[in-house]
Amino acid sequence: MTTYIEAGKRAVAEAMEADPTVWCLGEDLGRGGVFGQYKGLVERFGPGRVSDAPISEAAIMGVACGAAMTGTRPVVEMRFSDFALCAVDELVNQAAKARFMFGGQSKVPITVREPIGMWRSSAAQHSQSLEAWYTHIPGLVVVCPATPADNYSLLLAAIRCDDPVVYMEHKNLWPLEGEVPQEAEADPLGKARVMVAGSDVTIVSWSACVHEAAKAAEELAREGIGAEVIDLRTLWPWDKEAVLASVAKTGRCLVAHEAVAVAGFGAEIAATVAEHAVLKSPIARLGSPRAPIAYAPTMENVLRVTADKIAERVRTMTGVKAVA
Amino acid sequence: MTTYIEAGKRAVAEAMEADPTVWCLGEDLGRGGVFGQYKGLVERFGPGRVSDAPISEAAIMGVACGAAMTGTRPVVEMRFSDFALCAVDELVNQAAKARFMFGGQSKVPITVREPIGMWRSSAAQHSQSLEAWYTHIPGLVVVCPATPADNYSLLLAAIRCDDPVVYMEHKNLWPLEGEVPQEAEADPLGKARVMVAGSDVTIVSWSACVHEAAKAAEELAREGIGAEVIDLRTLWPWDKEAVLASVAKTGRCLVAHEAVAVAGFGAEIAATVAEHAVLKSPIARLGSPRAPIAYAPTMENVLRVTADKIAERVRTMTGVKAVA
Amino acid sequence: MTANVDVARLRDQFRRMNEIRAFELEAIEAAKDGRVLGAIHPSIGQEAVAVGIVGNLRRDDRLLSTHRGHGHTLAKGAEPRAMMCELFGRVGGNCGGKGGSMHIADFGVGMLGANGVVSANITIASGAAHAIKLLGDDRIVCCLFGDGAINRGPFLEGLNWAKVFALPVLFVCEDNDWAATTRTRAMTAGEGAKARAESLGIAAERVDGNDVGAVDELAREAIARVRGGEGPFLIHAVTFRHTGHTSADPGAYRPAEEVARRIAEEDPIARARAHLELAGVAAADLDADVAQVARAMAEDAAFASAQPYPDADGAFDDVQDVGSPRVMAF
Amino acid sequence: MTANVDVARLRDQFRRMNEIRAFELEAIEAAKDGRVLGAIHPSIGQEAVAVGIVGNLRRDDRLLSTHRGHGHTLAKGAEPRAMMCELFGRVGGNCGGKGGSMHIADFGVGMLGANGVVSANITIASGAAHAIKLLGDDRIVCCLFGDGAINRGPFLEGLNWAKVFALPVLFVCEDNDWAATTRTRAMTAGEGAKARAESLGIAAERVDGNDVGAVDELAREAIARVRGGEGPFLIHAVTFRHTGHTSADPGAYRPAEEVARRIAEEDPIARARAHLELAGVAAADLDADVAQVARAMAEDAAFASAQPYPDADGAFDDVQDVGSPRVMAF
Ligand SMILES: Cc1ncc(C[n+]2csc(CCOP(=O)(O)OP(=O)(O)O)c2C)c(N)n1
Ligand SMILES: Cc1ncc(C[n+]2csc(CCOP(=O)(O)OP(=O)(O)O)c2C)c(N)n1
Ligand SMILES: [Mg+2]
Ligand SMILES: [Mg+2]
Repeated sequence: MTTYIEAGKRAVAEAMEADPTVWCLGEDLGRGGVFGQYKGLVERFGPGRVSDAPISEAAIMGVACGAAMTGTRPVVEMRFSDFALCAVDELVNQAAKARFMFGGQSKVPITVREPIGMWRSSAAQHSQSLEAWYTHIPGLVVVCPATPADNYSLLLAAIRCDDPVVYMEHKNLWPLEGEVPQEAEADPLGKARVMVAGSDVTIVSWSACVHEAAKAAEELAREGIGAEVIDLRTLWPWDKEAVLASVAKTGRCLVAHEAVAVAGFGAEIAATVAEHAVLKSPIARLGSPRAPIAYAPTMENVLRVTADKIAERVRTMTGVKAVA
Repeated sequence: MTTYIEAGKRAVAEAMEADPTVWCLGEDLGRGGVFGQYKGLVERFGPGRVSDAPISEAAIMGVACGAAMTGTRPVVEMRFSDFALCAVDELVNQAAKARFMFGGQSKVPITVREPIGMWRSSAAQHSQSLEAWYTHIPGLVVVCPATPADNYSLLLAAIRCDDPVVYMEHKNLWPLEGEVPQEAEADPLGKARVMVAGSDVTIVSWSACVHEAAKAAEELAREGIGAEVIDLRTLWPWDKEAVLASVAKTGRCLVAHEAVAVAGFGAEIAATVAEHAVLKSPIARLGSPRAPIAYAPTMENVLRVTADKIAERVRTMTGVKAVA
Repeated sequence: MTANVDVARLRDQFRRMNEIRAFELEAIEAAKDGRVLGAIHPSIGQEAVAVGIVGNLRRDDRLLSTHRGHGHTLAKGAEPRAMMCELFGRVGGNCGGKGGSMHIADFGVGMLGANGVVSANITIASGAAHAIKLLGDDRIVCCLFGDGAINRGPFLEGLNWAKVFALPVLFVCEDNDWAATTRTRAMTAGEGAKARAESLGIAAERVDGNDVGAVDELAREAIARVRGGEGPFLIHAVTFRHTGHTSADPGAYRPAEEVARRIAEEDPIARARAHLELAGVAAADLDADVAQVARAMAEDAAFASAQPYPDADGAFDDVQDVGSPRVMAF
Repeated sequence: MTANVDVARLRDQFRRMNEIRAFELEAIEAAKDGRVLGAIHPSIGQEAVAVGIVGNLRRDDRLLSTHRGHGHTLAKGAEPRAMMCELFGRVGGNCGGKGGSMHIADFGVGMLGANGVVSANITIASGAAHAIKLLGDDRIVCCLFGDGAINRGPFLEGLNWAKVFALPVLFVCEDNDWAATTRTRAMTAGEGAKARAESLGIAAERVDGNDVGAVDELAREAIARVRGGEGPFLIHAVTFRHTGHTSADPGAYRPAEEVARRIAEEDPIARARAHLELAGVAAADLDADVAQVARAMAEDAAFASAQPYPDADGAFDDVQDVGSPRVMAF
């Protein structure tokens, strides 16, 4: 058993071991990073390859872009995805477009680690989940791992990928334990996984919310409703085939995610499913209300997409009332 | 008759006339702004209220945020919406959230003008339409006017609004002519307009693309297909009632916009319609492929959502073949 | 500290510094036992900057602060009781529990917000000063930030703006040698805040930020110049944080003996106390001051602990007028 | 210009400056008649910076440029014919017609891109230099930017980075007094690029950017230092743009007589010519040089005009490997 955070570290270490052009840059990496994701790496690879940085998100991203265009594979640490908003030009106008604008003369193999999500009372500037933004930007790959195994195999794949990858780990998942086999390998990006099988409804989710969906499925199973939970894992490219295949079987689809529902990536999936599938009940979405994330736990909790809310929505969709 | 660009200028001038706390800031405003949107205003209101700025998008936005929290109503000029990516923290982490984070102690009445869209051979860093991003951010209002009349009445409304408004004019519309009555007033934000009436299909669009939709509707009318074109005008809040009412009548809905289709705001509308309406044919979307915008006209054109493409999609939806 | 100490003034500063320290100590306690839920960044060791600078502002002057902003906020006149409620996420907090420590604000006393994004307060401060210029009154804006903040773009952009438009801003770099777990100077080119400000033509002075009298004196002079229309001024105050970066950080990355030495030699409260005793103030009186603020702070913490959490429903208020989540519900 | 002119070198520089000017004149013509579709920013008047600086780089050194980058790109060794094709959006362009003037790049000669976002090339340059340090070779990076660019955050962040990591970057601020329609100094605090660089501990020199010999000399020295491992260096080159901001801009905001005077007094090509004639080079020979490059450029433009536009379908190539729009079509 290993944790989500350790699995990520193993991926970085193995990538660095295998390829001397892989290096990490970010604030406080020399002391292991703000969550300890890099602990021990500077001792192993030296400060040149596990590099501290000034508090300069724009420089970190811009430097990574320049260094990626010229023969290295930077792993960028943004600390909180919220701070990546200080480096949007560098990511979106530069890194994502350089290969295209220059007619293929260079690629930009960077992995941008952006920890996302609510983390008890972190309030409005340390809790956002803006994965939908990056799915809208041509050139970017977007990955949202939910398990230790995925945080190993997808991070390894992200670092090896020649495209700029926005790699979003969920802060609440750091201590999550799971099996990561010794012989595990990089997984192809863009493949979903059926986390729970079921035949009455498909729940599509990703990142920490997947675990809420799985809990909901457990509860629903007790009530006789078979919910199939699909962990998307990669948002761009996303596994349309897997989702449509499941929906073809279940005839119902709920997309659930932690991010704000309005213009969240759930809208893309819901729209696509509605365009392509024949459904027994209308497509449904669950996400956060369109409000900044509050500090006080009461107000913070009301924004959360929980197993209860997911189960409740599924009951409505399947026409079943909850047992009182 | 007046142009889209002049209508916007009239709105700014009248807002400044009526309220001495309204002021404009942005690069080159003293010489009328890069497109001439501010021509003559510095002569009329002086350089204090029509203020030049260093090339410092982050400062322009941050300064506007601070000045809006303390009794003024800044109109921010970002020149090209692409450059607003240099000021995302200031807009998204600060201006959009300040009122909420501080428990309502202050509002942030800024109007951020961000010219969007393709404009012949402006390539990947001067052509983007990222309206979807801002619809996803709690706290922000998003407006995309398509006509001179709207560029007057909605800009006036935006400046008077106490919320931060992302106001996206389309560069290709600057010379568009239309009627703006002398007695025109600010329009409430959030109301759509039926631009063309029809009973077979609803086409939802906004900004320059609305005119493509109208052209498509004209062509379709000749073929006997009644397309209702809804100009959304404001994307947040958007006029769900108007769209659902139209769809209830037509039973078909196509959302068309210039931005990248994947995770575009069309996904939000399509998902919402699919959630709430009973349709005769699956909901449909048209947007740009997920590719950066190229310079050469051939490659640029292939990304455009045109009247032809809209008409073609409607024909498929209504089961009618084009006349050869 | 200058020879002729104004004892009454220093005694008052001593009290205020102790108030800040007592607040931080209560907050750290509360963070340990879970009453404070989010991260807090104690300002223990840096009280002389808060009191020396902010104590010279008028109530209607504006203040922009950072993640490490409790001291600044108290010095500006916010009620510790309301602040404690905010840190505990309770009813009665300055921001109604929506902001917490990193977004605390009290517009009533001109405190326009802490900030969770390093350096972001700098352009906002220039904006508040720009509004003052447009509206034509004689307030000033004070903007504090850390030594780590000067490597982000808004430092350059915000200072350049303030100078170009000759705005009334007092910038204060609180240089505590560290940015989280990194010794700031390892990641900072050149001599730091003062040199950078001067390269922009902004008047700047360095000061011993652990000497409340020296900070006080420089601040008075700088504020007079800023209020007098001379444009922005930057104070580079050298200080030291005694605790970890957050209350949860044991600070193991700092050499223990260096930390112990700097605390022993530089603690601004101990230094003020020594001066007061030298000037003849009885130790017992000073002890009484300390005990008194500690008692008051404990009461405030107890009060806050007894307050309820705010209604969940409040999460939908104060988002926006147009398109509020109350109206556009999902 | 120094007394003992190296005539052969100056003659070569004269030719190269004329090549740039001829390119710009052709491009302006083509913009007028619609063959160039997007905006172009001519560098007429600034040729001495391009030739004097970039002419001293090795082919494998890296160059980052701006929206006003034709001269830099030519000086780095890119083929004018391919560049003209790129500006015309035709097959044969350096970027296959995807970039146009503002995104021109030629990795084959170390030219890593113009940039449509002011100042954005600075952190990218530091990144390219960081890669050099990691990979351990002796290339250097040269990054040119305008006087307007120094007010954006990436200037501070990119320079700070380069100094902290002691990277081999030559920064060059091409100070042409204007940023679009604004006189840059009206929006710039302090003395500008050199002073700001020095406040970061970066060695910096100012030079007459219209004197190709002076630029050449300083560049050689600076490049030797940078390549020698002394860390970054900044050259602040004072020059003047003769035309409007873009080829479509008549430049009416600039006092006509000031423009006329500066062109008359400062034109780097006229100045080089005067030196060459003084050194005994026949006017007819220089005229022949000018005529020759103009002829070649006209041929390149004619060639480009005859090329087809690229296949529309190419719009879906080179976006990304994983999740390419070819595979994930809508
Ligand atoms: C843009 C941004 N990057 C990173 C962080 C994380 N962070 C919070 S405080 C801090 C250190 C700040 O150092 P300094 O400015 O010296 O202030 P101090 O903590 O020493 O008071 C960092 C890196 C942040 N909040 N914002
Ligand atoms: C971030 C950003 N803001 C604004 C612009 C628009 N713009 C293009 S060139 C320019 C002027 C640049 O001035 P300077 O840096 O001095 O370069 P010059 O044009 O004089 O060569 C401006 C404002 C831009 N491209 N990018
Ligand atoms: Mg510090
Ligand atoms: Mg310039």
